[in-house]
Amino acid sequence: MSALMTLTVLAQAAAGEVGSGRIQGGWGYVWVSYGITWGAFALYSLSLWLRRPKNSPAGPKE
Amino acid sequence: MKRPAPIGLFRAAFVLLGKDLLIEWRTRARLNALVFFSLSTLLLFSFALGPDTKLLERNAGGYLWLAILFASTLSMGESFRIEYENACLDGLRLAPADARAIFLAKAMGNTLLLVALGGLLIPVMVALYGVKVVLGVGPLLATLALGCMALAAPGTVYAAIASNARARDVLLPLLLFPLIVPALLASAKAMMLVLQGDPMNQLNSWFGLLGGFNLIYWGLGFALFPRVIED
Amino acid sequence: MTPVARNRLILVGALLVAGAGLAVVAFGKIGDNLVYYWSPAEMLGQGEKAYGPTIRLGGVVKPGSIQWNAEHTTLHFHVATDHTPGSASVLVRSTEVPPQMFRDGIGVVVEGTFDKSQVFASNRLMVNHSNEYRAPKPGEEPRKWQETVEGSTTASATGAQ
Amino acid sequence: MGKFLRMALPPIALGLLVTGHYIGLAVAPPDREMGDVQRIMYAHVPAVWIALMALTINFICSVVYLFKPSWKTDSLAEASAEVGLLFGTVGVLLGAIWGRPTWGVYWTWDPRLTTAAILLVSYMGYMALRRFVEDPEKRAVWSAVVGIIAAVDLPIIWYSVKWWRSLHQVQSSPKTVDPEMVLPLRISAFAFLAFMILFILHRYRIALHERQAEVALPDALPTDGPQANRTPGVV
Repeated sequence: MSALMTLTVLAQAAAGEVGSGRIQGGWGYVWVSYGITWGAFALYSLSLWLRRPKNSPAGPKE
Repeated sequence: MKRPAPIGLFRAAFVLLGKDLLIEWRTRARLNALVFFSLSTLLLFSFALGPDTKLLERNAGGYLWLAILFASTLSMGESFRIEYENACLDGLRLAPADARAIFLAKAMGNTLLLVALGGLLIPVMVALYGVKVVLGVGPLLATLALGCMALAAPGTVYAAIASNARARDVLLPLLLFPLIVPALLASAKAMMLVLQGDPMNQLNSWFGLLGGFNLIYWGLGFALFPRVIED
Repeated sequence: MTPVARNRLILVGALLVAGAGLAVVAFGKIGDNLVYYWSPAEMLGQGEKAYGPTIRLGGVVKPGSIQWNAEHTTLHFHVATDHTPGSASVLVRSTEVPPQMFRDGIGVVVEGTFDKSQVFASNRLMVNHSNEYRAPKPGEEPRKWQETVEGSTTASATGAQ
Repeated sequence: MGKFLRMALPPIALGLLVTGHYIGLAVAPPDREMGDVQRIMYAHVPAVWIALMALTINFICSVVYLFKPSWKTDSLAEASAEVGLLFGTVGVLLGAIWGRPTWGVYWTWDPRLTTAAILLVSYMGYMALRRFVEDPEKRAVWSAVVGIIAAVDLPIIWYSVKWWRSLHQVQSSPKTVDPEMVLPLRISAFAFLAFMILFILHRYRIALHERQAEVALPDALPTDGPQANRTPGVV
């Protein structure tokens, strides 16, 4: 969610540049990208952990 | 008692197609509903976009295919719903006919219905949006037939699945729409070229693409359909 | 032929048909004609038929042709078919802000319309990057590359920061 | 084996990811033309590779299931589709972000991007189908059919940049990428691969467990929960 907000902020910033130069690359784009990646991995791990088989004989680990 | 010889695949398919067309002809309920539904879709496009005639004219091909697509989800779901009622599908499967014959019959029936629908819609569209058929009737009908075939084959497989599942009205578009995007794109582009002229000589390439997708869809549907309706 | 063998044969035949379809999509020479963008030579070759409809034009920016007016936010440049000096080119008037990599000689795709005045009016400009990724050569400083490219751009780019 | 994988894989995957992304973000040089933005490559490219790989696994499972039905194959198909969808979504999002500073647009309908979008919605439909069908056997057969049909898009995505003139560049090879950039890309790819195996493994266990709960006979279960009064085989 926060990644999404950062993205909208970025989009607005980019839109504000119209007429005042070029679209600039930079670390902002990189951090948003890596944030999305790591966040997706973390959230998916969390969802797997929440959905873990409950009463399995293998035991509720991880 | 002599066991009846299994009838050939294509004969069985045509017998079943005849049965479906007869039902359709006797009631004409489905086609009537579809025509009114897609006519109102076409009208809604022109209302939603406002009075910009130029815009309507330029995008007419796309709107026509969207109207046909929306109508097709209704019609294909219905084509299996009538079979599931009173367990008619079980009867069909017990008959000495191949499940693949059912696929061919249903897919051909749906194609014919959609082509008929398109044939009724095009004159209305010509009047409503003010378009001209620049390339003539031949390419127009070819586009219509190829596009409807590409919609009908995957639609038949997915309708057989969806009409037996929970939330079937949501499921069919959900499965079908992404799959037929390439075919829809090709049909819409080809239709626009037919309506507006073909400056870059692209029509045959779009036909080739449509033909390729038709081969994929019909081949896969034909091979996989027996597994879909088995128990 | 037993029914099982016959069914297998039909199955194989159907899958072959599907495979043939994929082959048609892949190798049917469709890609040569249904392109995402046209080159200037192809577009000019169509003559008057290219006037009017929205098309995408792709090529390389002709070296030395960029005219960038930051105050009026218009950008003029020539798109050439390829890097050879004499290749066909089209004058493009763009209202879009170019991305940072936009410079002489780079691949671009512009979306817009062409008309009798032989100017391609574009409202969408995309830079086509190659699949090459290289470290900067000694002495190159990619983070400050803008300053080395073009005077008028530099002023506006640094001014925006 | 399974136990070893479960114990050893998380630290391996995490270690590879940290190494690969550290080298990619801090050690590798920026690109001559794109500058630092090019570093998105070390997440975008592996994500898409792994997504295609996971969905290929899904395709194989779908085919195998139709010839030889088994709950294990079905569970693996479900797991790989979900994980493939996750990686694919990440890959497409990152591609859009990368596209803004390099191409100038977040999105355009070029062949590569169009087919990638089709891929995502196709497998969303696949996952929805799995959720909407209650009879486990029908669900398995139908989703295998849908999985096979949806997989037609996979080769089209991969070759779209070669078959059609596209804005997206064609696949890079070690020849077109600086060696200093190949190293973090490789490590990240293996990290993503390890994560894929990890995710699929755990998702597979969940799916298999669900299947077993669904198809178990009522009297084989402890009498808790609603499964006990569910009649198997009734649609």
